[in-house]
Amino acid sequence: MTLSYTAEHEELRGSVRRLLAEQAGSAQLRQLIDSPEPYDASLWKTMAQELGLHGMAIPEEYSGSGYGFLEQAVVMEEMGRAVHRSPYFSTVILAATALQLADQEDARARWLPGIASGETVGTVALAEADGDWTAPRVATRARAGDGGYRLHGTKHFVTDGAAADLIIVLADSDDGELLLAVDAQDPGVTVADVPVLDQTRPLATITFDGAAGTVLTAGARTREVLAGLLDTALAALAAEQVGGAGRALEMAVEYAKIREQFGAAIGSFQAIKFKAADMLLQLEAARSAALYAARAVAEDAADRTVAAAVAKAVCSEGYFAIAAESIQIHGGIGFTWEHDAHLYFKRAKASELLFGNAGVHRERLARQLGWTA
Amino acid sequence: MTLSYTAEHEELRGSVRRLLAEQAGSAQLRQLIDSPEPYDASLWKTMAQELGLHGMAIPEEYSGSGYGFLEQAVVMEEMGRAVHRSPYFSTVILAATALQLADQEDARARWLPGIASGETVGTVALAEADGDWTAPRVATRARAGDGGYRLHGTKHFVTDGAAADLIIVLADSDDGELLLAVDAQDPGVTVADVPVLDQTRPLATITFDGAAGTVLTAGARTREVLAGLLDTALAALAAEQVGGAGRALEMAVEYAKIREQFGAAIGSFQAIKFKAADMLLQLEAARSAALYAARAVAEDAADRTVAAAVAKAVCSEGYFAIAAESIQIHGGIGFTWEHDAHLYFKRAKASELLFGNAGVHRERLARQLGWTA
Amino acid sequence: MNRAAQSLEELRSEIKQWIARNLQPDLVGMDDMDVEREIWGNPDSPKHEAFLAYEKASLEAGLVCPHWPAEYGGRDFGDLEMAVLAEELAAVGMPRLTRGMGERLCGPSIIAHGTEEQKARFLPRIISGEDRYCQGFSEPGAGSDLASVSTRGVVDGDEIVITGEKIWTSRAHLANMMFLLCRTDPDAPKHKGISFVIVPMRDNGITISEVITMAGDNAFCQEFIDGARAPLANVIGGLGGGWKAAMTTLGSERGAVAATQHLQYEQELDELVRRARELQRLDDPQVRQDLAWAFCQVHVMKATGQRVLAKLASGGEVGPEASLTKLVWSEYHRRLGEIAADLQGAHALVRPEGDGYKVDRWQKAFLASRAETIFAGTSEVQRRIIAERVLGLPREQSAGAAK
Amino acid sequence: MNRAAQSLEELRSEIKQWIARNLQPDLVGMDDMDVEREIWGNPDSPKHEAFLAYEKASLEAGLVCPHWPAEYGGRDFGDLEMAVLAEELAAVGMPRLTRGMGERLCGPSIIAHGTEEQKARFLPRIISGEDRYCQGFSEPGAGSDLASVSTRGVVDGDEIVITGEKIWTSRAHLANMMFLLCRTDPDAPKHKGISFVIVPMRDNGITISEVITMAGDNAFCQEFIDGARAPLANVIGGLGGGWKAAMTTLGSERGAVAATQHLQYEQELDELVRRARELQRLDDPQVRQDLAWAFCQVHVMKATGQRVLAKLASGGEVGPEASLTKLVWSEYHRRLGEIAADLQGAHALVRPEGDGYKVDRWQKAFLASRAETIFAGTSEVQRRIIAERVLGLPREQSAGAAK
Repeated sequence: MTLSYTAEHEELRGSVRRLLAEQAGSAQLRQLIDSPEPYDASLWKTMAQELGLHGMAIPEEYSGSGYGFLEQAVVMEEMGRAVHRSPYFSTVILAATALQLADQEDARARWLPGIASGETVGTVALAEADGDWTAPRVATRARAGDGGYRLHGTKHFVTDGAAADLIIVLADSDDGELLLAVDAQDPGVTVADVPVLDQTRPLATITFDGAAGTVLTAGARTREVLAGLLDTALAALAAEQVGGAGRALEMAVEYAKIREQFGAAIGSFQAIKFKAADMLLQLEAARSAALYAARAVAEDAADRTVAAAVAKAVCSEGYFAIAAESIQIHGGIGFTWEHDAHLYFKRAKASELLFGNAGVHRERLARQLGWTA
Repeated sequence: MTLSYTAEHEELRGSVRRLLAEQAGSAQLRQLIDSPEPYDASLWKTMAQELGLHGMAIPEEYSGSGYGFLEQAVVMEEMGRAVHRSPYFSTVILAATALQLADQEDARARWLPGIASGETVGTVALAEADGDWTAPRVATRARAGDGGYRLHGTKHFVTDGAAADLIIVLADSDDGELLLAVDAQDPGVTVADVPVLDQTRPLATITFDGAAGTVLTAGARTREVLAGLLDTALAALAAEQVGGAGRALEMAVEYAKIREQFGAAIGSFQAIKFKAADMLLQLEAARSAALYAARAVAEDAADRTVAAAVAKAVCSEGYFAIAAESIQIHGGIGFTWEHDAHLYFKRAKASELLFGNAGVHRERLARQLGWTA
Repeated sequence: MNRAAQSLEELRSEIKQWIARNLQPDLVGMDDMDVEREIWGNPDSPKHEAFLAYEKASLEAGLVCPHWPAEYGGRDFGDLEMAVLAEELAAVGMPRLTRGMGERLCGPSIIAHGTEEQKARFLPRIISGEDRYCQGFSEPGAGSDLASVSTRGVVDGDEIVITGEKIWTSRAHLANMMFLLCRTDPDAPKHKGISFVIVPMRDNGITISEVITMAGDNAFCQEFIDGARAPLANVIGGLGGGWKAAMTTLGSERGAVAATQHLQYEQELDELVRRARELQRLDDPQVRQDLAWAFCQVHVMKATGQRVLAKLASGGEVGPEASLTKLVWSEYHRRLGEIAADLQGAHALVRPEGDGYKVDRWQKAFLASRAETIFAGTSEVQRRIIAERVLGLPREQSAGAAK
Repeated sequence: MNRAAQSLEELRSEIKQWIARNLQPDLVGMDDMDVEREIWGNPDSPKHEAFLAYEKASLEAGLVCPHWPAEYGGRDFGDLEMAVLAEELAAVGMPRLTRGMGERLCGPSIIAHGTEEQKARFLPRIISGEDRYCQGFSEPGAGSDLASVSTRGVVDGDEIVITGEKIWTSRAHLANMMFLLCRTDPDAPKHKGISFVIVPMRDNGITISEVITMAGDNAFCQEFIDGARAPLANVIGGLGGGWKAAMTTLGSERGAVAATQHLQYEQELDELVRRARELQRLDDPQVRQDLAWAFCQVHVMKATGQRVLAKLASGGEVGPEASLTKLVWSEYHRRLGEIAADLQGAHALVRPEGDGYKVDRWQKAFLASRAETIFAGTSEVQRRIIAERVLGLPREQSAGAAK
């Protein structure tokens, strides 16, 4: 069995990289961070409509192009490389996947075309005050009433919550756990953007006070869909982490080649070399794990849950270690606000913690593999 | 508050180091390992009688010299430095401490003078098949009968078990947990020496089939005495680990100064330097932790349990890391049987696992410090 | 009262009483550095009143720069006395009133290498607070390599004229004086042509721009120095004698730091355990392991500090082992920052409300600790010093690496 | 049947059938290396019968050195075909019959640098097992620095006469041939004066002494070579051309290793999980974390292997990245040995009963893995190669380090 991206994937990568380099470079990213806008709406449209990035994994009947997850992994990797700030992960990975995994034709028809065209921003609200995405204790309630369910409760750490038009919510009800689609415009929805460590990925706290929810899944299907969604989210984050780690290493190596100290390029010092070699080892491990997981998710392979958990564990630790060492190699300049190293460092820690860190996923693996006493 | 050994301690250290260098060097140690003898009986006598090492912490009324634990820590450190093989730890640290902490005047009078003079070898048998010294699940039973208790069961991983004249055994009974003194000559005692990873510290499996035991502690006192004994054992092992770690680092540094590769002493390479610097950092941390614990035990300080647990955790990890890196710095020669590096490496791992490794003691600390949810 | 005349126990009792009389509730819980950074010279601080009162009391008791010689306004405190003072203050959570880099770095160099005239002129003004110093050692492009300083100093009559750039200058925007290294003899060997000069910061051709760090604060500045002037009498250690004076500066934070640094980490760890309890994370075995690991490290720092004090008490000196101390605490704190972030999980991602990039104490520890392994000699430089000067491994062969 | 003529699926099916016919229960569960080490050439082994039968079947099917050219007795297998073979064997737990260093190291150098006459003379005897090779590269005092080889080779008529010492020679006591490096031109620059020579081991002035390792085994030997003779026709790559030939040797274990090495680690980890379950250690959170970490590492090796195969399948070559592979598996295995020891706690301290220093598989992993990070290029050398040749960082400045 062999494992690689195809030439077509590499072509896609090239287009995304060029676009982001042009329109979402460091200067633009910093401007965006300082602005009240959650994302660059014009770039978002270009990505959706000219490159067709949003509809890639959406079936053609919903105005998508019917490719699969491998293509999305390429995009996520490039977005990671650029520490890109946009609700792509929330919308295209989380919300669109949840809609596709759930069985509600109406909901798909209502939301997927807008996601594909870039008109609709979506997100999924899983975690609550305890900040657990992988096995959330759900206090948010959906109460059945006239014309459907009404939601009450608060969701925390919702990625791109403030930008979302569509919020898919995990809630408990008398009928068990449900996934529900909620229109962000509903007067029963209050979204509060929160200040974040990693300013390249906004988070929000969303309070529901009687907002109407359309049921997407109920009963045992809810946990099944959540499991599938989690695999996809983890594999996507892993790809993103590989992209960021790759760039962080590149920056460190470039710097080590030109920066001189004690009369020689610091890259000629053993300590820097060994550090860089270890960083490459971690990057290549992350790359292998992420690619394997992407294929497993794309093919809905039997080992997709294991592969996704491994990928998130390996890529989380790898990215953080690489981003941290990259700062160390850069020395003083590396911890200034002005230098980009901290953007990678903060993204690395934030994406490590998002959807569970390595320890969380190793424990999930142990359970998945039946390691009980 | 200041922390150091005194000039008298350093004098003692010098005597022990000289004696061991003369009579328990690498060649003698290897000879001993290949011989059926558990230890060098003549050296043992010299240590006990000429240097008075065995009776240092034993009160004068039992023919000891009434010093305290700091002196024993100095001796343990030097024995660790020489990866010395003798039942000093089992006899003088474990058995003599147990006798002194327990309240049986008869037992003290019976055994302590022999320990002080070097005539009696003792050990303490705590762990059973699960290999837990710190909180052993006790299946060995003491049954009350005519003239006292009779023991039934098997103790595992007993240090110097085959050499011992006196075995102090932790057993369960209808009256709760007891510590009992058993004469190794009792026909109800069967001692089986087991082959060991670290050939410098023999272990035995001891089976009791109706052997007579003299009660040393009963009731709540048993766990109290065990707790005190554990602190002492941990602090002693920590001192021993510092001695071994110090020598392993010395060997590596000496080698790095003379060994040439690529036209220069390998000690001039950054990678070796940084390794050596990190080893020194670990050694100094171990030294501080061990000395602090030794003082805490010597003075029966309020924080002795915490200090002993910290010392065992820090010194276990430090010694193993240093011994392992020492092999790496030595390169090919470092993993030959003929070179001494592996003696330190095996002792490091064995003493790390003996009486619980760092993880075990960190968990004990967390409980000790009241860290509960 | 000087050192010889007072036993440690008497001193402890004096200090206890003094603290009881002068405790400022507003300052309790702050550390020395925070006070120096945030309140000293900042009348807008709500705690400024408390600061002024505490400053006055400290000056009166001789407890500002107490480790300096009595003849220049100190109290001749040794490391043991400093440790007593630190312990008693820590017991009630009060900071010590410090004079920042003037006290810790420049003063000791003046004391060691200055003329009597220089000592009399500069030292009392540091104690009084009239002069506030920043350190101009690092330069863009020189990093940890002090010997390659390229700021130029040209003698012009009885003045020295300085031109160049400095960076990583902590709190330069608050200082009125900078002690800096400049190259006064470009033809001399690297270490020989350097001078140590005290330069006024105001109206002297020095433009300060703040360097914002990744933690969002302005802990560091960068200075463009364009013909700044200082009297030749401000050169400490003589023209070309700057390297030696700078080494004193770098070496002057030793015993007392080693002996007392664990105190702030103990407090911090207690706080982190409380935070873990609040988040109900204390029953996670990994969290328990991580916190217990941190506990062990802090305990070791305490024990090491006591060993250092013992060495000093018996007349020993702390040499290049100081590099061990720096490495230990900076690497510990880096790891603690990570533990704090990991332990809090999702909660670590959310910053406090407020303008700019405001961070909580754990985010600050997580972010600022990255700088700690870099400034004042990177971890890499410390390791080399340890290997060469403590373990005696041979110096590197390569051209420039020979120091 | 050669490579071009057979699809991978056909090959897989052929091999499946062949294995079904030739499976030797005595060999199930052993890995290639164990068979080579313990049974080949050891008629005392209780498994020797099974070995002979399997050897015969393997020779008949062309499955000994199948990656060699068909004209010299191989089957032209590429890495993909080798991976198929390895996967099918692993599926039933059978080892592949290998010819050790002759197959893995010397043969590829002969194929790349030998004359037609040399290929015809040496290669079939490796396949048949008549010649068993050991590698004479390392020397006492040279370590990982091959270019500083000091064993001398002096041309004497149509022979070359060799004198010197070799060390870290795996299984030299079982070999009848050694391929070695010697310096044939002491005046040439370091890399230029070296020759690669095939030398008979028996009755040829070579004294072998076994080096007992810390694991108590004789995995390595040391040789004193005193005027050993070989025909000049045994020099591979020409006099002075040894460096190039040696580089082929070192580079020749790539694709197939990368693609299949995870298989043995998967088995090993399964076994360790079983051991943990047996000791009731699987409910310890730290044990679960450690084992899951190991699982992740092995999974990554599998994925990396598939990436390497993809690269080879598309006509790419595996270059200095091979150093990554060596580093990854040797560091992984070192850590796994530690995990196995820690997980077993007290049980790790007790060896099996038996003569000498007998160890169980976990003790062996713990001890022998320390050697793995040293032989065949230390982890330090691998890191340098990665930094310089993969990442393009500048070579070190120091005199000898320029490689």
